[in-house]
Amino acid sequence: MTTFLQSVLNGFAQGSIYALLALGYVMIYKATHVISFAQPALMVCGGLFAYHATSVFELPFWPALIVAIIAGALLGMLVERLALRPMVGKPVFTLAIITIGVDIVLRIFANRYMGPDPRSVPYPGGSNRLEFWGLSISHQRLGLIVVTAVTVAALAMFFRYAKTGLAMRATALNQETALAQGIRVGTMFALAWAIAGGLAAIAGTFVAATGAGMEQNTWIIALKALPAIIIGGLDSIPGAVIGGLAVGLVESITAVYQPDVAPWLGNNFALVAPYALMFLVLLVKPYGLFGTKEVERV
Amino acid sequence: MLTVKNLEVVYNDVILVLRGVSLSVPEGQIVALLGANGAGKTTLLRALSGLLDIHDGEITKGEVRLRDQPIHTFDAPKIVAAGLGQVLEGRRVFSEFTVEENLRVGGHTRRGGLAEGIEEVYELFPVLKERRKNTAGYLSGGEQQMLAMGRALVAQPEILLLDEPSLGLAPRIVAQIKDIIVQINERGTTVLLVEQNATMALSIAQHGYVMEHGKVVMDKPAAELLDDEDIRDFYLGRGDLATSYRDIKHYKRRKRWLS
Amino acid sequence: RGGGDEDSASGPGITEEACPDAVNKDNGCIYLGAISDLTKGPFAPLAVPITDAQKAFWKKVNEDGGVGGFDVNIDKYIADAEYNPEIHNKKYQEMRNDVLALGQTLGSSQTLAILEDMKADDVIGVPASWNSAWDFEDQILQSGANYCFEAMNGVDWAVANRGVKGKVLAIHYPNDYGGDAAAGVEAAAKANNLDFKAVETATGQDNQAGAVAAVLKEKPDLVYVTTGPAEMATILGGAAAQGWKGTVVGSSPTWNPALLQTEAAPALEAMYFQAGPWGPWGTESDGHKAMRDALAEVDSPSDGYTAGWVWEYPLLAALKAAADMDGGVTRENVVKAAKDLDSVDYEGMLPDDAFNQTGEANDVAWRQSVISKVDKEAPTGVSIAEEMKAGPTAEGYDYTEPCFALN
Amino acid sequence: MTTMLRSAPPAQARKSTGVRGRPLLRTSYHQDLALANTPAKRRSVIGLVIASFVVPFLLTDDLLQVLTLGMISAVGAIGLNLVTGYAGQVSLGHAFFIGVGAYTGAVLGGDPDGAMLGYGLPMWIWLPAAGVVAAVAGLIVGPLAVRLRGLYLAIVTLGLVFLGDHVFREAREITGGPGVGRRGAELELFGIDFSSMEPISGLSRGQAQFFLALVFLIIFAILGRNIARSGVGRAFGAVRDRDVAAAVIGVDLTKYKVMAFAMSSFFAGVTGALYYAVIGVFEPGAFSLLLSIQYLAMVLIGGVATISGSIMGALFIALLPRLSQFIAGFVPDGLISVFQLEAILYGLLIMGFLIFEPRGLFGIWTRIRNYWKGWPFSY
Amino acid sequence: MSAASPHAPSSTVSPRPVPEGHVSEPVVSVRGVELAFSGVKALQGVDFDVFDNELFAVIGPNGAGKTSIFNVLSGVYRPQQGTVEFAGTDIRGMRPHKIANLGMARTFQNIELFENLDVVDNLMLGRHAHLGYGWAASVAWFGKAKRAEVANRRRVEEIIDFLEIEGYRQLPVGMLPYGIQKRIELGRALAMEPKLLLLDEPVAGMNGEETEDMARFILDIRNELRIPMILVEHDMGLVMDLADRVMAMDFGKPVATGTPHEVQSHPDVIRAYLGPVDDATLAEVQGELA
Ligand SMILES: Nc1ncnc2c1ncn2[C@@H]1O[C@H](COP(=O)(O)OP(=O)(O)OP(=O)(O)O)[C@@H](O)[C@H]1O
Ligand SMILES: Nc1ncnc2c1ncn2[C@@H]1O[C@H](COP(=O)(O)OP(=O)(O)OP(=O)(O)O)[C@@H](O)[C@H]1O
Ligand SMILES: CC(C)C[C@H](N)C(=O)O
Ligand SMILES: [Mg+2]
Ligand SMILES: [Mg+2]
Repeated sequence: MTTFLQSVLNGFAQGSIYALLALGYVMIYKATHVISFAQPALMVCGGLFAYHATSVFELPFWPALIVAIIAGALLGMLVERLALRPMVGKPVFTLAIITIGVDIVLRIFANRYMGPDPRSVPYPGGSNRLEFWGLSISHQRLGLIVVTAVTVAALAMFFRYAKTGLAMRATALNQETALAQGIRVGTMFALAWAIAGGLAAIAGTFVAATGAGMEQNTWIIALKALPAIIIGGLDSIPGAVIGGLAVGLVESITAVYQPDVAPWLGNNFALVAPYALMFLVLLVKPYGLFGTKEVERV
Repeated sequence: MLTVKNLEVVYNDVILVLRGVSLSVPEGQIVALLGANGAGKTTLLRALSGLLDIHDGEITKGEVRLRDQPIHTFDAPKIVAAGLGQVLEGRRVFSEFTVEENLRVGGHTRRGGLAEGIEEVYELFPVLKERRKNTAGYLSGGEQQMLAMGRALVAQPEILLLDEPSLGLAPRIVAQIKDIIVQINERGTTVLLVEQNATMALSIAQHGYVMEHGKVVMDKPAAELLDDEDIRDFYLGRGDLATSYRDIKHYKRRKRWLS
Repeated sequence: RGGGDEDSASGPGITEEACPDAVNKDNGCIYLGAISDLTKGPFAPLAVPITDAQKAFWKKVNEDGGVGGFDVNIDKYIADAEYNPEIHNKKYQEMRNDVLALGQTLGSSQTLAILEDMKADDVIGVPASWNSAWDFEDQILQSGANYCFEAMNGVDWAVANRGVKGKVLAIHYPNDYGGDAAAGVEAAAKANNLDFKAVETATGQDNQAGAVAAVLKEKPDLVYVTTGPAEMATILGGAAAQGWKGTVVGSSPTWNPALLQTEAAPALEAMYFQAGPWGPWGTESDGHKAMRDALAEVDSPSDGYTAGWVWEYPLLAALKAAADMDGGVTRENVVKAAKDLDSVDYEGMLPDDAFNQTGEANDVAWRQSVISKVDKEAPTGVSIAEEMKAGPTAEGYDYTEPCFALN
Repeated sequence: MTTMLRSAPPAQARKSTGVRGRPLLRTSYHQDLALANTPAKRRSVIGLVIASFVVPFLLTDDLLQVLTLGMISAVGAIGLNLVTGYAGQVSLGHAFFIGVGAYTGAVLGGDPDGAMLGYGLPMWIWLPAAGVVAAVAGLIVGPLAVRLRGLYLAIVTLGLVFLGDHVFREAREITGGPGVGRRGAELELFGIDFSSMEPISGLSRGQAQFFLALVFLIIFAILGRNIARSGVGRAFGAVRDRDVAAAVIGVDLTKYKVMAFAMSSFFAGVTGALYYAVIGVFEPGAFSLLLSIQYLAMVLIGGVATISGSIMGALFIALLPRLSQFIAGFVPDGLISVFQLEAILYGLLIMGFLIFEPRGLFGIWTRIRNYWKGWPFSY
Repeated sequence: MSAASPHAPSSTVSPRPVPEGHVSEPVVSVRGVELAFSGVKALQGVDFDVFDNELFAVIGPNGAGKTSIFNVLSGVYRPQQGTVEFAGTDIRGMRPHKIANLGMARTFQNIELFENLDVVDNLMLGRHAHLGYGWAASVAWFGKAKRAEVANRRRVEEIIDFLEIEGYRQLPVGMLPYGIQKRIELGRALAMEPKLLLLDEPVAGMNGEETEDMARFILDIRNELRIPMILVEHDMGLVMDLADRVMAMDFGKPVATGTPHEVQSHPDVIRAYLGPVDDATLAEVQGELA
């Protein structure tokens, strides 16, 4: 039982990272109907901003996190302005491929900065742990969970009460109609990318503060948020959070039990278990758990 | 007062669609714009409201002035903010939004009083109130048209461009829309009305323009247009002539004003 | 006919013309290829220093006059194969007509992927790996004990010095590198009456959840890790973070001093030991000193440099021997010369007889390793815990075929 | 419906002899439906074929191999264009189908004495079999496309890549496992060993493989065109543009979506088997998201829903690393390494292309053609 | 309200009375159809028959459920209750392409053409069910596929002539004027050689002249091709002039079915169109119409 609870706890913490990343995807999707494959690069850069802030500016963790969020948001806006804005109105799949180009280019600059060695952001209290009921969790992961909860709450408020939130969604549905309502489409795009960049930076900072830190291959983590957004529904904020946590949980529980329960699934099945979960969810709900159903009428 | 001078519009760098259109919409009036399918009416409206570039279109000549201020260089949001609202052709509601969300988006540029604005729209179109929580995409055609108009009204535009508001509406609703346009106008909104339903448009407009092939070919007070024989022939249909479609011969007629 | 340049005096990879930016303008040029892992593969932190050390090694050789009237160039044909056998093969195909030999072919499985072609082409290669398969291949010039013996020595040492009694877990890549070490661990476990279990794990930090879970579940006394550095730190850090305590011994490529800057540092200091083929960067020997001089500008030392440097000695010996043969330096002569080498002058970095290609593997294969511990003060983060020696398991091992072959 | 023949004269009655001044006048439906239905198209096709036979004698083997692999990829790109460009079902799962084909080919045509499973069957068995097995895999995932649309479908097919990757990693006897890999099928047809280093009747290995790939590309390009210009291709287009309307006029959505996936996967399977037979060694990591994306880039860069665009796109992507290498050669060292520069250029070129020419290479080609068509009357 | 004038009987087709005890079998027969969408009752208790060579019109205010009837007939929606019989088969819940293959064709209220395909391809798609070759023949092309393509292309040319759209053959339909697109949609439906044709607002958004053209095509289809039709239209002049029988609907329910004249003066219909009126106004309007 302790093993199970511990794995749930671990999954929850890891799932928070996925949830933050998933929220970033959802933000961009909500405003542009594009899946941004540049999210991994934004995460890596965010982590490196925090690294730079702690190691060069010698800031403590929390101020460094703020710096990273701001820098990440600016970077997101920059990317939108340079690479995506010229493409307004073009097919979304072309845009998706462009974001892949952005990802490649950004990550190379990041890699250049990193070099082959891992980079790590020190978290206050380092490896201190909180122990209860035979379970244990590091302070760093606890901080992650709290930060995620706060961020999610803030975003949900934004979309519920701010008219900008609605304007953003309207932009995604139909740019021309949105323009005709006086919505500044470009601003909406920039805003979405800024938020996504900031979210990715939070995720990146916490990734860099964990284990072996940030290195050239760490970006792959960001792809795990893809099944998360499908599970939750591409355009749903609660969906992204629940999807992200679900992916984290499935991954950690599968890692513990699958080798004994279903060894025939092979080594490391935990890595693809989120995709299996995604297939299951879609069998029942083609738009994910909370996704908006596309209206089709003739 | 909205004036258009000598406007030329080109799509995709090559397709010349407007060839020097001039017209003016005096303040407080309803002006009707008629023309066959493909004459360029929608294009003209896009040029007015800054929606050309999204269609790869471009103003290559001429100018548009609102209250003597040139606005053809503005982008769409700025034009809306300047008080020019447009109801797009073909309804274009946000299908995935509820009725109410659509109206809220319509009020994007409105400063304060969003709730009242929406309430006013509900008074004009009671059906929308009944359906306020429904997904807009599942409304009937007519309901969607009402929603599109309502959405534009929430922003309280000074000048409202209406692109074929009667399209696909039942006669009763057309009459209702007609009344609403008059009502809006009486409250001080200037209206430029693009219509195929010429009877309806000319019956409420003070002035009318007829476009063909990207040019204004006729420009007369509405009453005169209503009496014009050619206009009756081509835009009003057989109307009161009381002959059956069965008796109309299959021959191609020519528009006299084009020769 | 398609193909590479054929202007060479005596075959592919060797020209009368001087090398680009030659030290000795009058010498001809021998071109060595290097297929490494320079950007995003798991061993890039090691492979970049390895490659730099090898450039420095040959630069020094050239400064000492070159080999038989030729300078040696390892700069022109450098390829990044990302530790991927497919790309490795592709890169080899691209340079196969242009090089005399491979000054570096990084990775066990990667090298196996091109071995047949190398044989067909009479190209010898310096492996950047220590694999028991190389003891049975004449064209691969290996230095130091292979992963298999290294693992036996590591386990023997842990049993003797860390009180390991119950269970040993071998966590390894599912390739020839991981397989070789795991075979050694298994042999040593048997000899020491330990429970043995192997767990395969993929490359990438994000892929280690399964390995961590396995450690927590099996609760072994000893974990022997044969992965890349990042994976090792992730596993150790992750298991320690959830309360596991024990000993970790890693194969030599699992160490990267930069890990001491990460969150995993305290756990590493407490539990990690590295098995290795020779003394680290700071060791006192002529060879080590020559290397440190040649790489004086390096600001963060790494034992990648040490390995890269040591590995080139046998190739230098083979080239020198070929230069003295009829027909001089050609691919065929280099192959022949290498086959007959029974010792190599390592300038004290390894004993001369650590290299011997002339006898049966069981008789001549080198079985001695060193064990290092984490040491924040040492230049490369580790210092020797036990000097070069072969443990009882390795001593007694009947070595008639490679410890491990994938099939 | 016969009463409708009010004014339609039989097509043959319009036969005209004055072709000379009116090159675009077509006098029968047959002509209209022909592959190269304008003289300009005919001329350029002939020109291209001649060029393809001259090129191998001008280039070195390593460059030829790049082109060879590009032509083989083109077969896969045509396949992806069928499902994504023509039928509008965006698939990020192409890498999976390519992988299925590659392993089918490698197992059936692989060395029976090698470390991995291999049956040493001849090419005329393993190549079609690779296509068929991949097509069957396509048949299985096709039904997903019926339920899902747009990005949901795209990500689900992406999931296929990840699950496939897992299976490929774990099926060691077949694939060698990650970081190890295996050899591809033996490239031997009509007793000619296309992978031997020895010259084959005067042709180097590079030249021989080039011609082999060229022949396959021509065959599959024609098959692709046939699908596109027939009722099947039209039905794909209908499903893409308006699926409800398509169903209402009698197009079975399920059938055509599944068919699109199956056909596309057949092309992918053939590509996989052939590509890795030429490459030699391959490992499971090859069939990752990146590969799918490369194919999608080929389709987008080449031009959606065009066969010739797919070919141009594939060649462009195949040449891109070389092009980047070449450009990187002019950039001074230091700021970033050559490898990093190459990768950046790769990303930038893809982006640049899509930003400045969203209609793809095919669009550029059309523009050039239109320019010459109008010459000397256009500016 | 637009002109809804009575008309003189046509010279070509004799007007049909409401068939009682019926002359021939109905082409389509709808009984007790109920359709609801999460609360909204789109159709309730809809009954009607359409007979051979009949032009049956459905009118009603916006949202009355006219398009929903079409969607039920063509299989886009599955009604919760009732039966729909077409060509002697119960088609309720059958998938759209199966129904299409039984011979039902329709046009759409908002044009639903394949906008990236050219006019010929759009019309050829109407012939999809008549092609008669499968994927294998299509891959091979030469032989069966080619012959079928040529033969069907010939039929499509007949339709192009019929609808007078020769000039647009090779253009992608997305670029064409609205009126032409409407015509092409009609052509696509005709290409199916249907046993029943459903027209959803064919003259919406057209001016008088274009409406006349469309009316002429509808009459030609009726007189020359003799295809039974169901017409949904808000243009009362057109409906009252062309239809043999009219069904008026309101709130998903049929309120009156009969000859145009009968339906026109039905109190419920007038209410549906004018909104609640008192009896005096009603009588007045009826008088006006009579
Ligand atoms: N984005 C575009 N690109 C190219 N041509 C266009 C574009 N939009 C419209 N056109 C062309 O411009 C001409 C005028 O179109 P427009 O939509 O302005 O006509 P309209 O008078 O509004 O017709 P309707 O009554 O059908 O709405 C038409 O021939 C049309 O094909
Ligand atoms: N898919 C759907 N989901 C939810 N409600 C729907 C759906 N389709 C139609 N409705 C509802 O059913 C009712 C009837 O719609 P329908 O489109 O049949 O009306 P109509 O008579 O064709 O109107 P119009 O003349 O405006 O086209 C409307 O209230 C509409 O909102
Ligand atoms: C030195 C290391 C990069 C070699 C690698 N671990 C291998 O043998 O596969
Ligand atoms: Mg218009
Ligand atoms: Mg309708």
